[in-house]
Amino acid sequence: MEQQTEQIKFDFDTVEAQIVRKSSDQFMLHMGEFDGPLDLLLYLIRREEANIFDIPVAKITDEYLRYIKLMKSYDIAVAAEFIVMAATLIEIKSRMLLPVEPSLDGEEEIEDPRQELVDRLLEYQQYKGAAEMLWSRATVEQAVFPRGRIESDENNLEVSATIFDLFEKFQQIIDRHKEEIKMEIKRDEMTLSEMIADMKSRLLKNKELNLMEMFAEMKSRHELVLAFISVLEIVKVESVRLIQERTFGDIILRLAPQPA
Amino acid sequence: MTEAAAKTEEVRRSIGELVAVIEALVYVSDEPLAVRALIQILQEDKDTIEAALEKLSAEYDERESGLQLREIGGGWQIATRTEHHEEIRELLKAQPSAKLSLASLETLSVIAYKQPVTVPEIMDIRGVQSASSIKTLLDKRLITSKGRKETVGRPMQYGTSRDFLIQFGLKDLSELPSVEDFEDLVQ
Amino acid sequence: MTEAAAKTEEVRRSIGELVAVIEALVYVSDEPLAVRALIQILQEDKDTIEAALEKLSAEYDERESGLQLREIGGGWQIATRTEHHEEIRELLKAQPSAKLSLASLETLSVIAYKQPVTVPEIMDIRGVQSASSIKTLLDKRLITSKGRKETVGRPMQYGTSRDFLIQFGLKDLSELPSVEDFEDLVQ
Repeated sequence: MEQQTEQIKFDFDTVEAQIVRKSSDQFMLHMGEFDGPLDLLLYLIRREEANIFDIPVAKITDEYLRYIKLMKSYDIAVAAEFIVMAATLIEIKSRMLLPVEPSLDGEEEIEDPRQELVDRLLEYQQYKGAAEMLWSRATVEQAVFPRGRIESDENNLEVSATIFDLFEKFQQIIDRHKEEIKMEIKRDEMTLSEMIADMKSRLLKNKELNLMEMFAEMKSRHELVLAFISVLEIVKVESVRLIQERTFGDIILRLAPQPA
Repeated sequence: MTEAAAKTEEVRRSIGELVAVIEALVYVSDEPLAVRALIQILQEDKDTIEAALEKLSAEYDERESGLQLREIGGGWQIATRTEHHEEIRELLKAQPSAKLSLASLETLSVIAYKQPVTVPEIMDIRGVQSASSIKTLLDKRLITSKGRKETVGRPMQYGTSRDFLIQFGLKDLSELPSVEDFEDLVQ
Repeated sequence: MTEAAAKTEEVRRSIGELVAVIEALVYVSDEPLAVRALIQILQEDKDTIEAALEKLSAEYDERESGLQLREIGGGWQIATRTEHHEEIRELLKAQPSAKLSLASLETLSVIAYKQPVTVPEIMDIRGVQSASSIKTLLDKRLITSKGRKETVGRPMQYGTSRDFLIQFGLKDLSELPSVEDFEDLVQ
């Protein structure tokens, strides 16, 4: 996941801005770690040392728009959410300029045009804080390790995938083959025993089989179904293990180590 | 305990024996072992089992073992202590696993505190599209679906999983600090 | 070793610390851990490591732990003691109950999405005999019979049970994830 980074300093006050070169023609702008318009707003408010309950809307709006312009000047697609927030800010700014109409009975409290935004910022800020807490907990947990494999783990052929995983997996394979099936021509089809024999010999040779890759090789729906059945058959009778390192990850069929 | 008292007991396990067999069972289990499972296998009552677990855990601490017995994700587990992570990584040739991005962590914190919560609700709080974070969190099994919300379109609701508790070192959700505590941290 | 020689060394681990880190390393290792590997990681000499292993092993014995540290196949490993094998067998028998084999999971998904469905119909979809999976699923009470189908031979129909809903955290069957739920996330 090594990203080639090219740091380019911006004259945007103290924002740590950098351009990350993802590939030769794909650039991404990182400015601080702004995760969205609320995040950027919080940053600007803090930089202005403004009180969140009394946001200087005019100033913050200008700064916010300056940031968007900067992104655009570098031909960086500005996410829709940033634009929506810009519109909101401009609207609040203009409402702040309107003279406050005196209320007739003096009872009704006139809501500050900033109130809704402030509430959102405050709520968002809490979750941002909670995210930092989770980050530090995860850091500590990463230094704690569970026990290594022991024998009793090995004789357990069962997998703890959910139906969702399997459904999804099979769906993927079928989807991938839809196109090929359209062009399918009649040809000598393999039998189940041929398929099992073929798979076994490949398994013996390579010690393991990536099922996703193998399914992808299948030329027809018929072969695909045969391959799927063969896997289930092999799992049932041979000492092999099905390994899936992550949910939705590839499933690997691996020869179990022979008892000495 | 007098000899007579000891004799009235059936071939019950002594507390020492109980601690030993619990240690063996927690060790063998490949997931945090629930007290419920221990009660069922050992046919002892909950208080006795819990007392034995506390005793065992204290023993690990007292002798400054390289291991610890801890409660996590609704069960008990033996795990290494943080102090030795460098040596362990060297042995396992393991890199620290990729951290979640800040965006995913934010999404996760919203889900953890607001569960069950739908995708649009998460988007409202974060102010950004969170679909790809949610996909990442599902892939890592940190979140799981929690039924549908009885509203227009019956959207899927999400909540945290047992793996979430385990990966973040939590006994249960009540161990999460209150979200209000974070109010002024970021200011 | 002379005092002078000892002093030239950097801040070395105490014997207690060494025992602790060795315990952690043996614990996380998938295979019996060779002394050679310990020497390499800990940068201690063979005698020191072996003395620490002996000490750790003696400690396990002395406190009558449910576990033991033993030398096997050219390496050291932590293992349970034979005394507790009966309880352990029971745990291992009970534990995988939440887990299903790949074949059973597949059968279960067919039943969940196609219910009520007969054995021949499941076989048609899966292309493989499913009798043993169906038995497993019945044993685990994840599925239940839903009467007979009024067709030749009046085959038994199956559907998912209440336990299925509970185990997969669903209120009712309409909460089963559909392809559409996923599409939103992948985009």
